[in-house]
Amino acid sequence: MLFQDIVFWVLSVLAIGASLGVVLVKDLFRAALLLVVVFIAVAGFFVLLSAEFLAVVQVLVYVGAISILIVFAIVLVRDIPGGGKDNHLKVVAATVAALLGALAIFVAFNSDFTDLDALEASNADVAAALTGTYNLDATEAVGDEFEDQYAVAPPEGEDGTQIGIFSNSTGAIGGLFIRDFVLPFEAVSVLLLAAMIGALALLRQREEDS
Amino acid sequence: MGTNFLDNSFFRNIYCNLSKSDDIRCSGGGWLGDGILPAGFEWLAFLITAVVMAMVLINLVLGSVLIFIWAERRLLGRFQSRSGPNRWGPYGTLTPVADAIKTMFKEDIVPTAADRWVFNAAPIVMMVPATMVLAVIPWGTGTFLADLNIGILFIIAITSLSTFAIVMAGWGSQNRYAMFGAMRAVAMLISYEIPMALSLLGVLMLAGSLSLVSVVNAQDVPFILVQPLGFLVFFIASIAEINRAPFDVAEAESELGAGYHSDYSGMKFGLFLNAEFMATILSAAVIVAVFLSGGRGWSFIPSQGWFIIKMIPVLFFIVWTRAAWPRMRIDQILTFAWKGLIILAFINVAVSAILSFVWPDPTMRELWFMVAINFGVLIVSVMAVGAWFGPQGASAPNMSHGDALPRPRPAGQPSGGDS
Amino acid sequence: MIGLGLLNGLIVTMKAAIRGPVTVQYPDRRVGLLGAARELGMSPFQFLVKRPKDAVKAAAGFATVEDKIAQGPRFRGQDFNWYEDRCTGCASCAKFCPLGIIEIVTSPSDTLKSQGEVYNIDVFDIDIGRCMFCGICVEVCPYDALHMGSGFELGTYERKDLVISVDALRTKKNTPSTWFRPQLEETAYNPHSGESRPWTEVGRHEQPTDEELNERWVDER
Amino acid sequence: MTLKSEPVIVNVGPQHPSTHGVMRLRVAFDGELVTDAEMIIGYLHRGSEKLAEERTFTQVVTLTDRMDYVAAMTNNQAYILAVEKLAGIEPTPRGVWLRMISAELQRIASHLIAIGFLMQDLGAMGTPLMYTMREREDIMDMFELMCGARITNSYHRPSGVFQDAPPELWPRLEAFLVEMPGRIDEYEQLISGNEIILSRMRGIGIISPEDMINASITGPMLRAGGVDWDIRHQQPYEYYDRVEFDRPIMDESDNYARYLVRVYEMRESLKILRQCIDQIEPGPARDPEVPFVIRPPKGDAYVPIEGPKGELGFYLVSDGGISPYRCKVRPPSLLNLTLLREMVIGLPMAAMIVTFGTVDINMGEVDR
Repeated sequence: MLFQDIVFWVLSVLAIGASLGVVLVKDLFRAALLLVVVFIAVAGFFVLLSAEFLAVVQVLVYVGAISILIVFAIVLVRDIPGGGKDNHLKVVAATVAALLGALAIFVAFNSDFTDLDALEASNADVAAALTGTYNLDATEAVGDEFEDQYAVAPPEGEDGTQIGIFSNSTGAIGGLFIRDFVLPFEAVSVLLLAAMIGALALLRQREEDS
Repeated sequence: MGTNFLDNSFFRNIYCNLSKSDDIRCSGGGWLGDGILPAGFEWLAFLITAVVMAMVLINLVLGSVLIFIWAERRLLGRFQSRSGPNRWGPYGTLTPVADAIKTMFKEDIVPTAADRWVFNAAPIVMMVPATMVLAVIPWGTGTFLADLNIGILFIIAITSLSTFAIVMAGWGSQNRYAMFGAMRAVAMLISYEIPMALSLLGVLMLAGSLSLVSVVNAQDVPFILVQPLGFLVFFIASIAEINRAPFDVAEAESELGAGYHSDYSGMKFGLFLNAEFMATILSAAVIVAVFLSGGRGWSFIPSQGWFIIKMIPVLFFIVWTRAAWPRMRIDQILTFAWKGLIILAFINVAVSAILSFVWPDPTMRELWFMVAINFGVLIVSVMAVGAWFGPQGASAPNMSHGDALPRPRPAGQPSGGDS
Repeated sequence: MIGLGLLNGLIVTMKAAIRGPVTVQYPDRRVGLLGAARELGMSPFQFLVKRPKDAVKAAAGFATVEDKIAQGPRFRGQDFNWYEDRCTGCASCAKFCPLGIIEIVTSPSDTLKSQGEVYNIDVFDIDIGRCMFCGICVEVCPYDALHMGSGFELGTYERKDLVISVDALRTKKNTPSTWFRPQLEETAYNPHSGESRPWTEVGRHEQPTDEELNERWVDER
Repeated sequence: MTLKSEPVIVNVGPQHPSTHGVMRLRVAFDGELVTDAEMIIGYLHRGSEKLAEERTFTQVVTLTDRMDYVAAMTNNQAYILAVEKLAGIEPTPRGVWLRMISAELQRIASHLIAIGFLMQDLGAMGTPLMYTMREREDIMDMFELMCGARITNSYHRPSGVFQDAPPELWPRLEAFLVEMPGRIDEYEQLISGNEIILSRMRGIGIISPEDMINASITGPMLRAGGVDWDIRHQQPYEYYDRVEFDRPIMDESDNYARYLVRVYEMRESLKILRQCIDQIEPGPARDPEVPFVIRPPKGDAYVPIEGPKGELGFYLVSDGGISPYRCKVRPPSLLNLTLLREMVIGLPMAAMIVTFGTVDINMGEVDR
């Protein structure tokens, strides 16, 4: 698919360039904005992978919430806009980053992706959910009539699920969350709640301070 | 490329003329025969078609922005016992055009202390969500750019991008008033996204899909009747999201000058203005699609016409409230969102969940039952939350009414008697 | 009940919208088809049949009707009215102007037999760029020679154009404001009618005859 | 729980939409909250008091127009009363009634401006302002009939007014008196019960009556704090002892009380106007014996009147010449501002603007 290739390469360049910018740009505010670009590019990758629900959640959570918090923190703290001061950790940081990058490349090239395929096969529900084929068995095409296309709903399979690439993965993910993975899901929410309360407790001013 | 795009009749006509698509809906080719582009270039045909469609839609909406600006100014004039603009063109219709030309020719000033890149990028970023949301709105039967099955989530996610534009504008100006406006806007937008998303849950339960087209199709009874509480919360939250009165604290002209776009001039300011008006029109469009059954109506008017007819009262009400009500204070706005709207939205979610559990696949009669129950819930919950919210609002000491309102006493009377 | 006050606000604004605008459009008023027909004193239908071209223009919102604000006759306007026949060149106006913006230069007049009682006015400059239209110059004029005008449309491009010269005062059509001139008010004169007043009709008292002048200025000395 | 951020210092004004002219407030903000405020005035100083020293007593009337330029008639009145006391001039009865009529009309106009711009400070998009301006326009038209000018009236003269009101004025005044109560009810319907306005104005900007008396704050602001002090009643000047009127008093002393007292004072002013029309007597509006150039005997005189914004007084010293040796104004706007810092500390920015608006100042009078 030529079109998808083009999009993939554009997104890749964007993501890598922007993430380099996040690290190299001195102005923290601009770095935070570049981080947003990285997140959006990653959302684009999700779209390419036909996981459009994940893409939207990526935008909603990472762009709409987390980046805003980062930007908020930068804006609220003064004396940052000039950029951080130079320190003597440049060489160490570069070394660590290079090592980590090399490790990632090494892992990528030496992984046996057939294992992953096997895992995917074994946990077909997850994979199916991400690609929107969860609980789907009807693959037949719709009828020839052009009148059908004036109906605004996307064509549906016999059991009510939608077919096609952009099909209904949302419901499938939801189903997974509250059926198969309900315990981890709830555990994460408890963890987040604990983190929030902890943050509040840390930030709280002692009464004698004020 | 998704096949769903081809459900759009305009899109299909252009696309099938351009490419030799093997899609079943292009089986006869276009009117021009078998497609102009050679095989293997379906992606190019897709791109060209998408760009053409986007151009048409964006320009239509920009045109409607001009009409809306004119209509708003005329209406505000009437509400204020004035005439409104009436000099340029018939009944002043060309006034926005004149304003646009004036805006374009104004000097583009960048403050010396400004962060140039951020400052210049902010208006562009501001336009992004306004134009992207366009894509998923079903303007009528078969008239949409894309029917994403995550349409509503897409809208909520994309509109959060405008927060960045506002922060960038406020930060880039290096102006304290702009910064104040930006901080207020961000706090408000983040707060109101939550009730906005929660209020749509009831709709999603009824429609069973996140796609706006399916939501429209599911509305045999408009959801404003079935989900009155959801509508109320969504309407208030979307007015807040588009920074309109009484939630226009981000550009509160009596406090901050012009808020986050204080330092902008010329066409950059024009872009901000344009994006705000586009957001107003688009939020009206979303309300129509989600709560007022979109383009559905009696068939003697085309569905696109119904859509526009239904948008008019929504926009009218938005302008009307702007004329009638003063601005709320930012802390009150946030209190209102967290202590009022979110509670109302949760009540709505709970009631809708119970109702859709009782009637998983409602018939018409059951739908009308739901209407009655939901209106009861609306009245009870609004009064309960209002009564609770009134005395407890953070810095809103007293919103009580009637006999409790203080009245001056004549000078002779001693104080402390009845007052 | 919460929300009643908000509702009341909506009701008030809607009432105002139905009542229609109260603003005065200046200098002309845009009228629609109905307004244009009313201005011409015909029914809209008559208007459509008799003058279709104008009717279309009016329906498109291009028809204008001249509309002037109803000014009070006492309006203190900026085009001063000066009656040379009444002026003796005493320069009371210049003396009592709080801002000192009136400049008067006189020379002895040889035309009148009682010398020293009337002067030639060579310069009578009123710098209305600094004038605050208090009208004290008019109030102190003992011979009712200077009057306020009733205009307000003297926009200029340069400050020096804002100086009213003696020639401008001489050639101007005199429509004096009735401010501080009860004798004008008694004759029900309205300066906005455009009707000018001759110098004989604007004074508090009759113009003295030559005999009276001689008696007052020559014989008694 | 309180979180502190670093203080941000913002200059509110002199070019700011809500400083009612060219006032400058140097405000330290902690987030949205005001932690300190410094008032810097003088941007509109024109030296009126000094200018008065080289003008004749009648010419100074034109200067008083420009002090509180939304209440020129009451400024004229205060000054002329001081001149009359200084020179021992007895005004004609009709002149006094006309002065009272013009002053009460001006009080309504000034309160209309105060309410309209207060609502503008609250962000009401100009609607209440347009309504109040609509009614003020009626008053301005009446002023134009009376004295030929709309804002800078210079109507009052020692011993009366310079010219009797024209006969066209009376039907207009009658129509105004009939129409205005309904219009005030309309404002109340639009503003007084609005929940947003209630929540933004009630209980905010409170200041105690003792503090106000110590800072010699007067006018509606003081009466909104429960102190019955109205010079028209306590020390009647002109013919205010011949008319009946109430002084609306409120005990809350918050922004809402200050707003509501003004609304009720407009109703009382209408009552006074009605009685003035009933009691006005024929006769000359001005004593023709009083010359244009007055030479008061040596001495001094101070006359306070109840202006729309508070006690407005002129202190004049004469050395026997044609112009005042010293002219000192007691401007209510300036003195009412003295406690602004105490009122706004701790309030959010928006409430600060509203509190500033309810003080109802006029920079022309503050800086003179």
